[in-house]
Amino acid sequence: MTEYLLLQALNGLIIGLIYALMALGLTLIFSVLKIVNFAHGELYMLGAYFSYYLAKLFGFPPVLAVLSSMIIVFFIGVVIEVLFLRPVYTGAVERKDEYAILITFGLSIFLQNLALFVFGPWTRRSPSFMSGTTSVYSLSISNDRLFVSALAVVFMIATLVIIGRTFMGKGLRAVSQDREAAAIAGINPFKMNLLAFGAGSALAAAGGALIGPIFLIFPTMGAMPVIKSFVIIVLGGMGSIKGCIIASLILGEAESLGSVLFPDLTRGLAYKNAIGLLFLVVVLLVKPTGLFGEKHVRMK
Amino acid sequence: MSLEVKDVFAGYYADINILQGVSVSAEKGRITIVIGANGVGKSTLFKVIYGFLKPHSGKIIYNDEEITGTNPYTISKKGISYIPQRRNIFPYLSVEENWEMGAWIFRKDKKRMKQRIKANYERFPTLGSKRKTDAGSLSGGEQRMVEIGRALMVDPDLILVDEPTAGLAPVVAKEIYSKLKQLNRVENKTILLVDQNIRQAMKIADYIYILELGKNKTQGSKAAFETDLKAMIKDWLF
Amino acid sequence: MLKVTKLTKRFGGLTALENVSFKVAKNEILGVIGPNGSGKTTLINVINGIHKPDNGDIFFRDKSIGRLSSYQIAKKGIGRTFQVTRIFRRMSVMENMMVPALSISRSGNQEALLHKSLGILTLLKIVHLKDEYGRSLSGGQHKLLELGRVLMLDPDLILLDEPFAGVHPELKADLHDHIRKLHGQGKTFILISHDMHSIFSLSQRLMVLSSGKKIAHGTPEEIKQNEEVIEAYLGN
Amino acid sequence: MVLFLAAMALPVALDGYGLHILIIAYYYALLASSWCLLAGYAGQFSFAHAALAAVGAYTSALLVLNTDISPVFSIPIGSVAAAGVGFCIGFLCLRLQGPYLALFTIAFSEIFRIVLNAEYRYTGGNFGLNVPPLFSQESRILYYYTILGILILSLAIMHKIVKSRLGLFFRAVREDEEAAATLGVNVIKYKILAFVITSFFAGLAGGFYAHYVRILTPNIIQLPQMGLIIAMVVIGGIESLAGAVAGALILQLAAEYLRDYEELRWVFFGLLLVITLRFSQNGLIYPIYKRLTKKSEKDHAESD
Repeated sequence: MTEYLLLQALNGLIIGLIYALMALGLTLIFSVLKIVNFAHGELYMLGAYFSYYLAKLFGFPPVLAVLSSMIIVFFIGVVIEVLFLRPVYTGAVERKDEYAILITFGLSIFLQNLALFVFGPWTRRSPSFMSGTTSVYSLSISNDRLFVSALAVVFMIATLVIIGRTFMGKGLRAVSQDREAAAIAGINPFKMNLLAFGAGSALAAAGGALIGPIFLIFPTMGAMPVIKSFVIIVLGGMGSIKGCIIASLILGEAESLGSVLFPDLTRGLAYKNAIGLLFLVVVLLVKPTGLFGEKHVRMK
Repeated sequence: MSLEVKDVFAGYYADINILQGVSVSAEKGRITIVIGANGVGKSTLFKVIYGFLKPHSGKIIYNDEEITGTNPYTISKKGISYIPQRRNIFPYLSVEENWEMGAWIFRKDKKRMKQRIKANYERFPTLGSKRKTDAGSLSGGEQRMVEIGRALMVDPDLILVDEPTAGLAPVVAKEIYSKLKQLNRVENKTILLVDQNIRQAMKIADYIYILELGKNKTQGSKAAFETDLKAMIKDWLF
Repeated sequence: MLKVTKLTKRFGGLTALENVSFKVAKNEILGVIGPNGSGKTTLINVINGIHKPDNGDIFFRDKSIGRLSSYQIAKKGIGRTFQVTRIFRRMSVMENMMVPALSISRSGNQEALLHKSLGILTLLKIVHLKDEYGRSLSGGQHKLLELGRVLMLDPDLILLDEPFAGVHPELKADLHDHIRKLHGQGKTFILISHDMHSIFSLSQRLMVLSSGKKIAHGTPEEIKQNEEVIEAYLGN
Repeated sequence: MVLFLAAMALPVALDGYGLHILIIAYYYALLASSWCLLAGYAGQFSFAHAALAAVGAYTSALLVLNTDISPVFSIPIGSVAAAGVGFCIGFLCLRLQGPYLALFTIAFSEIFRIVLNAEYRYTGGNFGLNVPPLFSQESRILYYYTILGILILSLAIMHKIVKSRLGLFFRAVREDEEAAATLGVNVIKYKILAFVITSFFAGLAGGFYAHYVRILTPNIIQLPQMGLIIAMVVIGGIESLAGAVAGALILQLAAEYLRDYEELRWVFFGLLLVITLRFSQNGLIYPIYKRLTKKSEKDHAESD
């Protein structure tokens, strides 16, 4: 039993890392643009497909495929921002919050169906990063899972370093904290919007590309993870990066262990996905700033 | 002549002009102050100069170049800095990071940035021990200093200052005014100051504009007003 | 008619109003002046229920209204306008007028209410715009519509927050006329304005706020002579 | 009027399949128009509408299965249940706006879907719940007229609401809650009421649907379902009940007509939705309709 629990805890950790990547992207977008990107799951899905095709058709080495796919999705994000989200900031639309919700939701429908049309409904699996399994004591884990976790950690740390230490990252944070003050300091907030949306999209793509060899790739694969990311950003406090990482790990563990500890196993598995959502509902009602959130932001 | 605001009409609706033909100029090397009862459009004036609000008519000229309606993030490149009335630090960046952001337009030039930051620590020695502290957790007066420091990063010729001491304790306010005076007298910065704290602002002013309901009422050098401040207030109040 | 006792309102660490007490008599115009940030708009927001007082109370016709919601206060007969007008932008002028009309008279004769709002719009000279959307009106028309909307509440007490800011001289003169006329019909006003000429000519009594405290009150003549008021405007 | 007569006469000209398409289209029209009332008029962008339809559907279905009640009574009970759930959502979400409301309602829908899946002993889970039919005889025409009747009656009521004091207050609250309150509108009451009323109609649609298709799965709550409803309303015109109905009918019929293109039609609808949002916030159909009627009014005036 303990072994099983340990294995579940480990699985929770891996899943938590993938969630964290995706939610990190979502939180980055929210903190700068003050928009919840409801198309985030589709960017994750695109990341998986691009990586898959780059590896399968063009023979890219898996890691390179992941990186290239992130770059492609970065630019897709940039295009989306320019075409559809820019009007929110130029005053071209009147009800900004609602427009932003509907337009990103609309994009998610569009992209999902486009994927269904272009890629077909079949499930696929990306080539593995590393074959075999590793045994630690009596636990055995596939190397792919280890590799994916390692890569996710690398991406996460890279993101944290870029946002925390580099000049560009500080600029992003400056815009997220005070748009007007940033403009006064000479930072072009429109460029930062682009950068944040692009980078956020690329992080979603990274999540998708990494999950490719472990789970299956299909057009609606983003539906569940995106909801997890919503849970995470609410739990962690909308726009808080630190909160986002802690919340993803909590969620990953809560789900993996929660379902095991549920007395009735079949229902336990079914209710696994509800745990996070319950968190979300309760947090929104009780403390909308989240567990680690800095402040309650609403776009004017 | 450094900055010239010529006959500006501006407001948030096409037919509602908070500014109704205001003309103000900030001459090089001077501290020019603009005073007037609240709501006469002093803050609106700065929003127009710094490109946050497009005027309905009128011109803004800086060093013989028209800058009417230029983006805020472009104006900072022209050597004008702006310190708005409302708190406008980045609360979750450290003091030093706040100043680095002030150097955004020359971010490639790390040497210059270091120099300017060092100069700021010399100007505001009390902040020396707080370089890693989040600006949001500083006191009100210290936050103002961080803002002034950030505005100085680009080594501007002209600084627009909007009610720098609103909500601050009198002692702190005094210190801020003496800093502004020092910037002008020692570092030769041109300052355009909009203020409600008339008595204090008067002390450091070289030239004064008085506005009333969005229009120029009177103007003149300090000597012209100093004799009887109260009579002056009475005059424009009632 | 209105009695405010020891009103205090804080926002975080900032005290916007501190121990403010005053009375407004029936059919009086009370002017409120004071430097920026002295708490004038907060005062109106508290009286009309947008903010709840932290301390003190407000009595309207001898009944406490300090704990009531905005809509209940409106129904009791207190109307207000906003410094930055808040018109329902995607509703027609007539629909804007009908919201307060229908909120106070559930069973009211629709025909009569329409008639009444047409009358008010005619008085305000914007009846030709009755089918226009709120968003297509100019700023001055917004001011008039907002006043018209308030009148549909049939309020006994009207709170006006900077009604003259930035408006044309003709419109300002019109607004003066409207206020005088309504005053003649028995309405009571609290008027906030930085337009000293307007406020001195319209108000019977003035109250001066500075940093959230009431520092003076009296007739316009008394206020003009009050050294403390001038000190307040001079700063520290 | 012409449309109404056409709708009445249509069954004569259509085969069973054609009727089925129309019945489903009317079901969507009811969902779309009630969501339009909630989002377009009252300004509450809830994503729980499909879930509320499911509340109505499952309540009614389970009632019929577990008691001996007739669907004629269970469908209204289901609608009331949906209205009750709507009340709770409205009450809980009073302080939530914009993306927070969206996230809350999405979470609610998902939780409800998961519960339906997990409690398969009662709900049939993913295998589906076999629901007794509304009518004992196999007659599409009966269903057709029933849903048409329900739709027309519901639209009449919603139209009445929109034109009444209630509708006026919904819009005032949507525009500016604080300003509405200072004009005597009890904002809390009308926000909750908007949820209650529109949830009732969603539940009604769901209840009918359950006893018509006779098999219920939790999939009717999935986000794409909600997406379809939103697309119908947005393309139809978010500030017009008629636009929402037209959007629903046109999208549903177009989807049938373009059946040969399979997924491509959904790609097209998705694109249409996004483009409409970006460039014509009043929808596509409503402005066209407006232009046409304006023109005919003009013609009228000229001929006079």
